[in-house]
Amino acid sequence: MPEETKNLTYAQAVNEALSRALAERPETLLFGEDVGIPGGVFGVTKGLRRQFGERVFDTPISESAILGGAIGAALVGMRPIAEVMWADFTLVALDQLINQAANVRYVSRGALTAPITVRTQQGSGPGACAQHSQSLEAIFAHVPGLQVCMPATAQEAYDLLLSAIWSDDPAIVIENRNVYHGEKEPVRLGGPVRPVGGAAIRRPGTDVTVVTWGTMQHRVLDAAERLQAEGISCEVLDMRWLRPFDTAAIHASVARTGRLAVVHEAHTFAGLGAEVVASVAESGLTLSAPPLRLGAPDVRIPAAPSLLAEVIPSAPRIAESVHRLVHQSRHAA
Amino acid sequence: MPEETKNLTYAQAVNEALSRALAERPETLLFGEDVGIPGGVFGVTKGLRRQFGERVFDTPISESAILGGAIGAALVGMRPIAEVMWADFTLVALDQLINQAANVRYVSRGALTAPITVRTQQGSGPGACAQHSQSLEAIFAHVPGLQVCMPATAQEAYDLLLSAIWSDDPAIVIENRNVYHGEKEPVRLGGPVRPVGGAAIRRPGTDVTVVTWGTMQHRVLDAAERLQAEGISCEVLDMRWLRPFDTAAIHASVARTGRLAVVHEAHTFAGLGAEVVASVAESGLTLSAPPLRLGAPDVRIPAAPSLLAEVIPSAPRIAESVHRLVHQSRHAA
Amino acid sequence: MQNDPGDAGPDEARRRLFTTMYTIRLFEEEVTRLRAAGDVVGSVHLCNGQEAIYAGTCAALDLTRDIVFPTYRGHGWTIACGAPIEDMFAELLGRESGLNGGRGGSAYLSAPQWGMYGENSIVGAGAPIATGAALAATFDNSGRVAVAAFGDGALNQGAVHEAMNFASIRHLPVIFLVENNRYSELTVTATMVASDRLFKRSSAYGFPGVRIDGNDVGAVRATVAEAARRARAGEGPVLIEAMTERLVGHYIGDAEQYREPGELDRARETEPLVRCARELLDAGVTESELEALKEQVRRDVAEASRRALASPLASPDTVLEHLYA
Amino acid sequence: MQNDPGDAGPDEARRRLFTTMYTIRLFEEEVTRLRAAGDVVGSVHLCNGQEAIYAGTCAALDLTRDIVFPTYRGHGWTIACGAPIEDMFAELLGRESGLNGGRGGSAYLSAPQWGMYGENSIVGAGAPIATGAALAATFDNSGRVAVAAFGDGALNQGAVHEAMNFASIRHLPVIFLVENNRYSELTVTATMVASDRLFKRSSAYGFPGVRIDGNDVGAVRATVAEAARRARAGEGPVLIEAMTERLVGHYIGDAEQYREPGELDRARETEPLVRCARELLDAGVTESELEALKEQVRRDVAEASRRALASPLASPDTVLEHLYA
Ligand SMILES: Cc1ncc(C[n+]2csc(CCOP(=O)(O)OP(=O)(O)O)c2C)c(N)n1
Ligand SMILES: Cc1ncc(C[n+]2csc(CCOP(=O)(O)OP(=O)(O)O)c2C)c(N)n1
Ligand SMILES: [Mg+2]
Ligand SMILES: [Mg+2]
Repeated sequence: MPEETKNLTYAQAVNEALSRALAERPETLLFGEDVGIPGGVFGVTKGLRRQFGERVFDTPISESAILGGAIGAALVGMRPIAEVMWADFTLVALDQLINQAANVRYVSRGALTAPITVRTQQGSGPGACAQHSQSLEAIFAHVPGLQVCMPATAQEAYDLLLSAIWSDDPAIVIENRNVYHGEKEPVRLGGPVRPVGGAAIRRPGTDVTVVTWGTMQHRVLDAAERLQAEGISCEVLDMRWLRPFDTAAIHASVARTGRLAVVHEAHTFAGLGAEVVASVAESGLTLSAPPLRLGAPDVRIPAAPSLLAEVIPSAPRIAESVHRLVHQSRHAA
Repeated sequence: MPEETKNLTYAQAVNEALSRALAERPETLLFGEDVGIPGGVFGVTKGLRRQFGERVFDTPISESAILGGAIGAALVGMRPIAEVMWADFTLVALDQLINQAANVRYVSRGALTAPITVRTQQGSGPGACAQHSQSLEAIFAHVPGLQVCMPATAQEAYDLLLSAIWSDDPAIVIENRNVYHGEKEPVRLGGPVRPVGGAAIRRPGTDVTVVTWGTMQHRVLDAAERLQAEGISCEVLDMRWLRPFDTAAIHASVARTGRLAVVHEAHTFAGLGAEVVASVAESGLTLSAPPLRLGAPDVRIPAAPSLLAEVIPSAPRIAESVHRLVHQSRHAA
Repeated sequence: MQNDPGDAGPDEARRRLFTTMYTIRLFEEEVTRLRAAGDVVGSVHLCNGQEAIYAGTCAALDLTRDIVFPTYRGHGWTIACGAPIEDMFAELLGRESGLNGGRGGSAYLSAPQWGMYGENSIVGAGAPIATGAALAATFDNSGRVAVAAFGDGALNQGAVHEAMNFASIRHLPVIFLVENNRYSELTVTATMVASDRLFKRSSAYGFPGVRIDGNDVGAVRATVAEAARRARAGEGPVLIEAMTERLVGHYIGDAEQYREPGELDRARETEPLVRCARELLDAGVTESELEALKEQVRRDVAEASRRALASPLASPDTVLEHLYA
Repeated sequence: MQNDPGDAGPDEARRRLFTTMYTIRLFEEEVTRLRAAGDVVGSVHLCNGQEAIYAGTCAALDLTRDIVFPTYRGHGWTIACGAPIEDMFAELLGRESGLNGGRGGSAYLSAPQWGMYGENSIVGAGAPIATGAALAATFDNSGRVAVAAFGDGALNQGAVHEAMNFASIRHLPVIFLVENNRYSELTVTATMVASDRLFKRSSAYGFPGVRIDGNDVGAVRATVAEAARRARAGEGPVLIEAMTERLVGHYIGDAEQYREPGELDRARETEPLVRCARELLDAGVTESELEALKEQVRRDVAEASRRALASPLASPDTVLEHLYA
């Protein structure tokens, strides 16, 4: 597909990626609840049914049938793109991802493969209930055989989704509804589809490496801006892919900065931030201050905005924590 | 219940705990697939149906109904003990544990509670397939609102199960079928039921802290024995409860030994071993060698014994890794 | 608004039903305003047009022992159970005085002291839970009947299937109540099932299913009363398919492009409030009596909303409490 | 053992069916020996007594394009599809030459090149997957029919319900084949459903269900052939309830305390091999021809087992391969 740049929202970028996949790869199917005729409950798949007909369709409220159906179709050569409206809902059908999709290639030594792409979205939002607010990436990332990414920008939403669809193995693309209809940004369309994996430095810095993923990165970048004013230079690393996980990029950055913080929206305990800190600790890299994890505390995600604001890391809280991290070690030094 | 000591297998100890709960607490129910009349597919619940009648019953192969049914009964005052035959099968009904049971108390501010106990078992075994071999504790432990334990001995199987049943919040007790019918050991029955939580030092030592849980501890203790012969003194810490997690016990031990290794059967990446290492790194405790995580690599669990042996940590491999860890730092020192 | 003792005359009973339904309607209309004003945030699912199901059911239950498990579309259920609407407004407004201190919000609130055992925002998940509460009734001599309420689209969810089979083989006192408003969010449910006569699904599990006019509050009340009698008598579950219409979007903000032209006009002719009002007049209630009754509800709802708005936001100080005992 | 071209005469076809069934039986008996000897380890689910379902179904399918999705009780399916039994023994024995190099084992092996798309050890999980393969057939012009095979107990699993509804509304070419051996592990399935006439479950989804004698290989073959014709013609799914008996335990080692006295003796009288042999003799095949045929199978099975045992164990060197492309 010829390269071009368009001003798009995150949702429009996803739509462009789906449209490209459906156009370039006849074996792709796109389905899920309200995905076809209504164009998606968030309007992300608008127009695709009209453009691609029967290959884009609505399903019953049956996540096991949606995911199992995608796997079965993939086993015989299709490339299904299935939507699960909220990551929270994958929990009614997780068997199909963990016991089924993740096993197929390995157990058959490649004789069978399940190249499905599961599009979902997660995260909290003011007023959203505890069953529509979870960040579950650590659960998916713990499962060998799956691939997991969390695009944070319109460009990444386009690029990572295409990488997932083009990949020959199951991939879960976790979007975030809060950014679907935000500011438009120039998005490079077309061009070669990148292979799965690889972190990205969102902001180069020298004092501390702040590892993050998903839309939390916007708060981290905001915090980095504030810290700059305080004379602290943050290197912000967007992991993008949580499986495969670009540990090398983390180590390389930490080797430069000597300090590490991880920030994610998911619960801190047994969250993926622990993997980041553990891999650095194992690496033997010396840190000038103990590493820091910032995420949601042990709590269920409350609906009231005044409560939600208290449990999800905010830019000021991130800035303050990272400031303390750097400050303390500067004194130490 | 009067205290007494009996020689029991792990399975018999579980049976004794269930029998005590059913006898002392009329609000307990015990159900699951093959749990009643057949006495359990592993024979763990033998005789309980005859002894306690209708309160012990068989269910359809419907994990969502089993777990949801347990929650509903708990909401109105019962204390259901539900069995899910394999931890792998919780994945067809995880919604009931994560979106339902875990939320009830918090969201209602205590007006509603779901004191269910889910008995399941997990782990690999020679010839067992990839859908019956997973270690999923990291998934459960990541969820605030749940409680998770992994008893490794007959005594712990009795004690922890009772703690779970007596607790006023949902608890998942993860047993291991490989030890159900092993050697009998003296088990103290009766006496006060301990509150949930708390790690246990299985073997005191001075050179390195080896954190583990579940039946993997038997291989760790074996390795510790071998290392003793090589002049390395291991302190083996059995976490027992993965949520709540006795981080203080880990830090206290590491403060003494200055070295840390974590061994579990689950996949290393994003496994709970990462939480152990991360919490120690954050604590600022100084280690005389980089910490070590030993678990299953990125692979699906294969059925063939020759392959399985390669991916699950064995006593020799544990000993060798811990030896290298201690050795390298002794040289350094 | 609670279940009608029965000693009240038929007119009085009908008056109460109307009051309940009208309160629900005005509550939802006020919520719509609060949402537009930005006082209520997040996704909100209104039940305008489905009020007869909630009022009729709760009037047929004995809420001193019976309990209901609604979905995210549960404001009407909560009001019909008798929860104070001021506390409900407060909950939606994220106030400390909210039913759940703002933890639940519009889509996941609960009022167990009123027999409302919790909305559920996972489609179908409430069915096995209600079944479990009914299971308990076979052991605790409570005589409890549990109502699992869910929509037409929920019948395609595995958990609902498992719950119905489980309830059937144990003859559990649970009523599966389908609020059939013909839509699963933005999708026509009839296109997602081979037969849209959903009440027939129960035959696969060997218990009765019945389709009723869910906008006829009397029919709902009578049908649920009989189902509850059966259930209490140990005769097992019933599936009630209550046909209704959602007069608003699936959620506030829904563009409703899926509507047929004229669809809503037709729906407004058969909606439960218009019908119940007509019945009251036919039964001899005067226009002015009816107007007085409505005026009272208007005042109550306005007052409750004002009070809730004036009350303090949920305090972050206690946000970490109540995760465990 | 593969699907019968049909140009073969009826006797020849019946001979092949017998050969397939007898091979399955002897395979399972050899596995029993290997398990007792400790060469095969782990839990093994045998299909003794259910052979007619596999032989009859595969004979009715066109395995150049049709595919089957069995459960953990899948040795018979794999043999009926035509996979080499030596490779199957090798898989159960954890050998490098196993169908899946020992990755699958007895309960999760696959032989896609033979149309056997994988056992499944999660009850009910194969139903939506088979449905997905049928979904693909509505796009890829393959003319594929997918068979979802599962047991009587699996019908209570949510995923099966979702799959049946999904297949029905899209008229997908999938056959839901219930191997009704009356037990869910150690539990009598009739106690876990209100009606044990399981084929009636399909009516809830608006497609046909039929109960047949699953020990009558001819009946199985004819019923599946018609179901496959319908499916290929775009007329949608069928639920076939094949009544059979498991002549052995749920798994090797099962004490089978749940059996009625005399139950197995009765079952042995109606078991498919005895019946098929009688049919062959009635059709004029001589005792000695039959004996010769059996002897050949005995030799093939013994030889395959010996060769598999002699082959090297799965090599750990490649254990990390094939997780991703
Ligand atoms: C398991 C699950 N899947 C999908 C959703 C998203 N969702 C919320 S409401 C809804 C439609 C439900 O339709 P119906 O059951 O008819 O109830 P109604 O909204 O019409 O009252 C869907 C698909 C969900 N909440 N849970
Ligand atoms: C989701 C799930 N729950 C429970 C089990 C454990 N289990 C394995 S086989 C079986 C019984 C299945 O009975 P049926 O469907 O009749 O098949 P059969 O074994 O008789 O062939 C059960 C409960 C499982 N494998 N998966
Ligand atoms: Mg609806
Ligand atoms: Mg069976």
